Amino acid sequence: MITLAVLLGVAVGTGAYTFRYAEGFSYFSTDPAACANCHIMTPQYDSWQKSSHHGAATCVDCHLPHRFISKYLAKADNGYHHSKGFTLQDFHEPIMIKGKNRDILQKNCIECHDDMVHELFRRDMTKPDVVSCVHCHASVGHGELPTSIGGRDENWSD
Amino acid sequence: LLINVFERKREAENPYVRLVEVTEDTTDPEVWGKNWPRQYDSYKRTALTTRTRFGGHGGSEALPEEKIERDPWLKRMFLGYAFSIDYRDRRGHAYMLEDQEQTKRQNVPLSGSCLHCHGSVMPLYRELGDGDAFKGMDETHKISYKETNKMLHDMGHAHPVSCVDCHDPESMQVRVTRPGFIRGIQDLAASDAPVPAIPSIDIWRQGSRSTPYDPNVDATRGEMRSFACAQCHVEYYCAGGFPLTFPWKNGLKMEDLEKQWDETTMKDGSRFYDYKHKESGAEILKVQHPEFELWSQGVHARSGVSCSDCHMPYMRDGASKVSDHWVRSPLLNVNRACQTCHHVSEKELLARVDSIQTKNFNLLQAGGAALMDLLDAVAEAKQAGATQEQLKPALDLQRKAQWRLDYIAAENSMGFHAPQEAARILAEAADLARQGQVAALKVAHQM
Amino acid sequence: LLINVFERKREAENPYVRLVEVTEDTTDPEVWGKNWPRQYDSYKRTALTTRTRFGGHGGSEALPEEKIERDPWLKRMFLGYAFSIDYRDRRGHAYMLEDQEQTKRQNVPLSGSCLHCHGSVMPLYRELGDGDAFKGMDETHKISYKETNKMLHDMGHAHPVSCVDCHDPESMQVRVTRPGFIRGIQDLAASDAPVPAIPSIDIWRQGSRSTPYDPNVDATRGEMRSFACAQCHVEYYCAGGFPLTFPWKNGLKMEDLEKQWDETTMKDGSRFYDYKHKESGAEILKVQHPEFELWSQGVHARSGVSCSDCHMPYMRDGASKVSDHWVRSPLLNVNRACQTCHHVSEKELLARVDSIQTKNFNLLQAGGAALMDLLDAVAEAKQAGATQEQLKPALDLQRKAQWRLDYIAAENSMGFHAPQEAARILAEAADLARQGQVAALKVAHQM
Ligand code: HEC
Ligand code: HEC
Ligand code: HEC
Ligand code: HEC
Ligand code: HEC
Ligand code: HEC
Ligand code: HEC
Ligand code: HEC
Ligand code: HEC
Ligand code: HEC
Ligand code: HEC
Ligand code: HEC
Ligand code: HEC
Ligand code: HEC
Ligand SMILES: [Ca+2]
Ligand SMILES: [Ca+2]
Repeated sequence: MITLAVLLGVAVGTGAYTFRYAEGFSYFSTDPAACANCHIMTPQYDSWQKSSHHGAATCVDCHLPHRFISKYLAKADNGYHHSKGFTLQDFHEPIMIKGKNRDILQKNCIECHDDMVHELFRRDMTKPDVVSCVHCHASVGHGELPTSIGGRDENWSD
Repeated sequence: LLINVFERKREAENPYVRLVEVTEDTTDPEVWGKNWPRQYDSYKRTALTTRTRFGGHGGSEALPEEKIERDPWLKRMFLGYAFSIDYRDRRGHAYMLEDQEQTKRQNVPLSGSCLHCHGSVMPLYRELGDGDAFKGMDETHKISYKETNKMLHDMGHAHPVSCVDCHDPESMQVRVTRPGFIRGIQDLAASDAPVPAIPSIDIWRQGSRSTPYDPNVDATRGEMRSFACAQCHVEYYCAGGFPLTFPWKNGLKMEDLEKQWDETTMKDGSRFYDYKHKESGAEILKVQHPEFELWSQGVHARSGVSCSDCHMPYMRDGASKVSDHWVRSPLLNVNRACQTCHHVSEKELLARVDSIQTKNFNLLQAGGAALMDLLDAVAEAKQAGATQEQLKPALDLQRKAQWRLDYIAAENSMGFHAPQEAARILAEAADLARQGQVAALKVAHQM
Repeated sequence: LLINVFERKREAENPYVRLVEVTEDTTDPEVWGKNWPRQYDSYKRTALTTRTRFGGHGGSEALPEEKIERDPWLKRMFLGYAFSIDYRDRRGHAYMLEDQEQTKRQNVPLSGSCLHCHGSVMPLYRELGDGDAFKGMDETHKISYKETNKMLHDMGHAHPVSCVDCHDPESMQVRVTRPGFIRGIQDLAASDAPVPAIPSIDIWRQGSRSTPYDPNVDATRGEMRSFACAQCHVEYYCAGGFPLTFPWKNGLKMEDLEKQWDETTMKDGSRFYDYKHKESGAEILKVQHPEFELWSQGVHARSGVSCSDCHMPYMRDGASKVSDHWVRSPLLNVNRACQTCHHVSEKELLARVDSIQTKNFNLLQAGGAALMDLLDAVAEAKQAGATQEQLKPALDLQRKAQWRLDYIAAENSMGFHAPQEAARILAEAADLARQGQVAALKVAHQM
């Protein structure tokens, strides 16, 4: 049931054929290379390789919910977003993480670093968003260099 | 290890098991220290010596070097004010009450308002106001400093800023307690001045405004990490004329504060001033440590970087990290205070700060020189027989120039908190002082 | 859609293939455009209209609005110089040759040095120097502009800055070609002035210094991304007296440049100046667009952020990235120019820039007012019968004040490139102008 929902979520976004060509199935693995299948993710992939977490965490560790069910739902949702963006090229560039994805990221920092940070929350971890980790540690996942290049040239005919 | 893990689990379920009870009346930090020994340990270090090029203090070894010695023109600038008697470097929080009690400025009569930022005064305020701390504070400006200070000692609350001043004893959340700040920030919220550094005010403004902005409820946690300091590190009026006031009705910019003082009148309807300059007779405004105001105009503030981020950075203590309560110059703590955000070498960061501070320091000296020239020209005009009336334009320019010069001299980061804004203010200071010089010279030559 | 994905994959694998040959003598960008159509396409857009609050230009529709109209005091400040005749806003690169040919400043005799930064002059320089471009450039200051310009046209190189000026036709690497810049940066390297923005000079200095610093060899790629622009966007002297000079012998700070001009003497041994002020007779230095110098004093430069990062940001082109050769105001391109590094909204970034520029603009106006007062005071003194000799202190202060004022007026970012440094320079400008006013008034009143 769940798997089906995921497949539908992605398929609606891309059309199954394209999806397969773009190696969409590897999208379900936790292999970072799966994300880098999309060239648009290349800067993040490159920068992650040079980051402090290269040996500690992969893309999904930081960007997808850790619990199984919500993980796959988020993938379906993001999958739709991603492939829609990829196809229509109508997203803001540089890509800047926002909204729900920012929350997921924040929760993931805390899940790994609960020990280290519980005092920051005065030992009350019920509101994980009150202290934003990236306020001080923005570079942990992607290092110092700009993580993305600027936007497409709108005036060019593609 | 097992015990360790077990303890950690317990901690998580039971935020802050307490060994002793702390309440609104527990002003003694040592008591709190039983529950939170790590914060207390670092808190106590504010008694240690610190020294940087422009900041820090000499610590307990000696009374801090007098600022006046470094910048001799300061003394002449403050002629007529208690500050010209005794203007010292600040020191760590541990000394705040002692330094106030010992300052030679005590020779002139001081009001009880002074204690607002130098002691753990909330129980005293409540006492004086029959439970209402705001009312209590309003009493203190009518009482002498000596008397108020004695009450504080007698009640057993003669401590420097203490845990209860910044923390809710129930939840340990950071909070603000000081009536002066709460009124000031409410004035600011009620105005329409832009506040790019305090987004929660913009959000409150979009509401009905039926209840006043309440920092303890409306502010974000990040903002509270600056508000805790803005209870004290701000420009104020605190003599006997009216209750302690933070002048934020028109906004947080240097000009906004000046405007409020210019519009304030004394009981007799005359224009407000802090003192008359002894030499020139100009009606002068004194600035005190506008750290919060200057910070609010800089790019760190706009980026949500709070006072605590730099002055109370997290530090590792065993497996967890806690806020460093040794509030001090971040230049003594660059790796934690700056390098989490700026991944460049300590040497380079110090060089950047030094470059900023040196520029402002040189402008400050140039402004001081201009002000001295203004005073010389006024003296020349007086010598030639000029009246105060004839000199009014020059003296008004002195007031404006000194306000600006003092704004940066009294601010404690040598302009680091907002580098371009500080340079801008000093630019205006020198320009206005020289305009005053010209005005006085013209009078002198007409004689 | 399928094709789309497929194409993107291919692009990423395939760097550029050449369709036509380009050499050191290929100054026509259209030819290069056959090989690198994307860069050429964006390059051509420098002819388009751009306009921001303080920057940009009116484009091809009209001659750009005259700067003088916006700041009327500029005209009086430049009395005696060709700039007071015709001081326009800059425009895009496409216009550089045309604008120079058309400026009314042509009414005064100009030297051939002018072309260094307005045309694709390298083949002409080699021709004039028998293969040695440096020697060739040294010839041009003795020839008139009209004549030099005619040679350029006759040789078929009458193009604005072209690909060959910044790129090695073999490797396409960014390079510098301009003798003026290469000499200037060698002077800088040979000095001991601090260069926090150019680490490769520090590295070179640690070597034997037996061969001069060579930017094309010693500089990092990041530095080259600024050097390409520093071939032209710098302060210079380019009249007939001596060869085109970039005054960097003492360093890149405003004071360092001033010192070099102050130490320069003309053939007759007298102190160097660009023009005598028509009203006051002061010996004035003219500043031209010190973008590179001001940038070098800011925190972006210290952080390794180059001109190209902001003015030629990378843009995505399918799977690959290309540099946007539409060199223009980054404010028209915030997402690519700023947001790659600053993950905050476009609105907030524009507000930050505006806040910086507004502060500097206001200081510039204040400095202008001070300078006008100085000129009035000098006029008053002259009226009263003062001699040039008696006025010398006032006139020297005018020289110093104008140098500073013009430093920011002629710089093209309204101080954004180094906000605090710009404010500091303007602070000094106003202070010195007012000191000059006082000096002149004193003379006037002694008469
Ligand atoms: C250690 C945690 C971590 C890992 C591992 C990680 N990221 Fe990130 N990622 C972040 C953080 C933190 C940000 C937000 C940075 C910011 O707010 O400036 C981010 C942002 C992004 C963004 C949005 C662009 C931006 O800069 O806001 C993308 C896309 C992204 N990551 C993709 C990836 C991919 C693909 C991988 C694996 C190759 C990956 N991330 C691995 C932490 C991580
Ligand atoms: C099908 C192509 C594709 C794949 C595969 C892909 N991405 Fe993306 N990603 C995109 C596009 C396009 C965007 C911009 C979408 C938008 O902003 O709406 C994006 C945006 C993001 C963002 C920022 C989201 C936001 O707006 O807050 C993150 C984080 C991210 N991707 C992470 C990942 C991770 C982790 C993976 C692998 C598990 C991955 N991406 C795989 C195309 C892809
Ligand atoms: C999958 C688990 C995991 C996730 C998710 C994760 N981390 Fe880590 N992090 C680690 C491990 C393991 C280390 C230790 C790595 C080492 O010592 O090299 C580490 C190290 C660190 C460090 C110290 C090294 C440095 O870069 O300064 C910081 C700070 C940190 N993490 C912050 C974060 C933040 C912020 C996030 C979320 C954006 C995050 N981590 C997400 C596992 C994780
Ligand atoms: C981005 C970092 C940063 C932020 C944010 C910041 N400061 Fe500072 N502060 C500094 C630096 C750097 C100095 C200069 C220290 C020196 O010269 O030794 C300084 C100096 C001071 C001093 C004088 C310290 C001494 O040792 O002499 C005080 C008091 C102060 N700041 C208070 C505040 C307050 C209150 C706020 C918030 C309203 C604030 N600061 C925000 C970095 C910061
Ligand atoms: C109740 C008033 C009060 C509060 C609240 C307060 N301060 Fe202070 N602070 C003072 C006083 C008074 C001094 C000077 C003490 C002296 O010179 O004896 C001082 C001194 C300092 C110094 C100089 C220390 C040194 O080593 O020279 C720094 C830095 C500082 N405060 C920062 C902060 C920051 C950051 C906060 C908030 C986290 C804060 N203060 C909160 C009143 C306060
Ligand atoms: C609104 C808060 C506030 C009030 C009210 C206040 N202070 Fe302070 N005081 C501070 C802060 C913050 C510092 C540390 C920063 C500095 O020294 O500039 C300080 C520092 C001092 C110092 C040590 C440094 C120096 O300047 O010599 C003395 C002494 C002092 N105050 C005396 C007084 C006296 C006397 C009064 C009443 C006239 C007073 N204070 C009222 C906040 C306040
Ligand atoms: C206001 C700034 C700030 C915020 C917000 C912040 N940190 Fe930190 N963090 C620091 C500083 C400073 C240190 C270094 C402490 C030290 O070295 O003593 C640190 C250290 C760490 C370390 C240990 C690094 C090491 O060297 O092993 C981890 C892990 C970490 N933080 C994770 C987090 C996570 C997860 C969050 C979000 C819940 C977070 N931080 C929020 C400032 C911050
Ligand atoms: C001048 C204000 C101030 C004083 C006084 C003060 N604190 Fe804090 N304290 C803070 C701030 C700011 C934080 C960070 C809170 C946050 O990020 O929400 C903090 C955090 C804490 C925390 C939460 C964990 C941590 O370390 O971040 C504890 C516990 C704490 N303080 C205990 C104490 C104790 C005990 C005392 C007295 C010995 C004390 N504090 C005095 C301002 C203060
Ligand atoms: C919590 C993050 C954070 C901390 C801590 C921090 N900064 Fe910054 N800093 C920033 C941000 C954000 C900017 C704005 C520019 C940008 O967006 O990168 C900035 C800008 C600056 C600038 C250039 C702007 C200016 O005001 O001149 C300097 C210099 C600087 N920081 C130095 C420091 C120093 C020194 C410290 C420590 C005393 C420090 N910073 C602490 C985040 C931080
Ligand atoms: C961090 C970004 C940044 C860097 C680095 C930078 N600039 Fe700029 N530049 C700006 C901004 C912002 C403006 C103001 C544009 C405006 O007002 O429209 C500007 C304005 C200019 C202008 C006037 C543009 C116009 O449209 O009027 C020129 C010329 C210029 N810069 C050249 C340079 C040169 C040469 C360098 C390197 C030595 C450089 N810049 C480095 C951001 C930058
Ligand atoms: C060969 C000389 C030369 C070089 C090299 C050069 N410029 Fe220019 N630039 C000029 C001239 C001349 C103008 C003014 C043209 C006019 O007004 O007709 C100009 C104008 C500009 C403008 C204003 C554009 C507008 O829309 O108003 C910007 C921005 C600029 N240059 C930035 C740069 C940057 C960035 C570089 C390096 C990547 C660079 N320039 C390299 C000579 C040069
Ligand atoms: C060292 C390089 C350089 C030299 C030499 C040079 N220019 Fe320029 N010129 C520039 C740059 C860069 C700009 C664009 C920036 C600006 O307008 O401030 C420019 C802009 C101009 C403009 C358009 C804007 C305006 O000010 O009206 C004219 C006209 C012009 N130059 C004429 C001349 C003349 C005449 C000479 C010789 C006296 C000359 N240039 C020598 C670099 C140079
Ligand atoms: C004013 C200087 C300047 C001029 C003129 C110029 N370029 Fe560039 N070009 C650059 C810079 C700077 C880069 C970035 C190089 C780097 O990052 O190493 C660049 C990069 C390139 C690249 C490498 C790929 C890329 O886009 O980053 C190509 C190809 C290129 N230019 C072609 C051209 C062509 C064709 C022309 C003429 C139509 C031209 N350039 C004119 C400065 C210039
Ligand atoms: C390649 C990276 C990069 C680019 C592109 C960039 N910046 Fe920055 N910016 C920085 C760095 C690094 C700092 C220094 C502070 C720090 O370390 O975070 C900074 C500092 C700043 C500051 C505070 C310092 C100051 O000079 O006032 C402002 C404002 C700012 N940037 C605005 C901009 C704007 C606007 C643009 C686009 C026109 C831009 N930046 C482009 C990296 C960049
Ligand atoms: Ca005051
Ligand atoms: Ca010049």
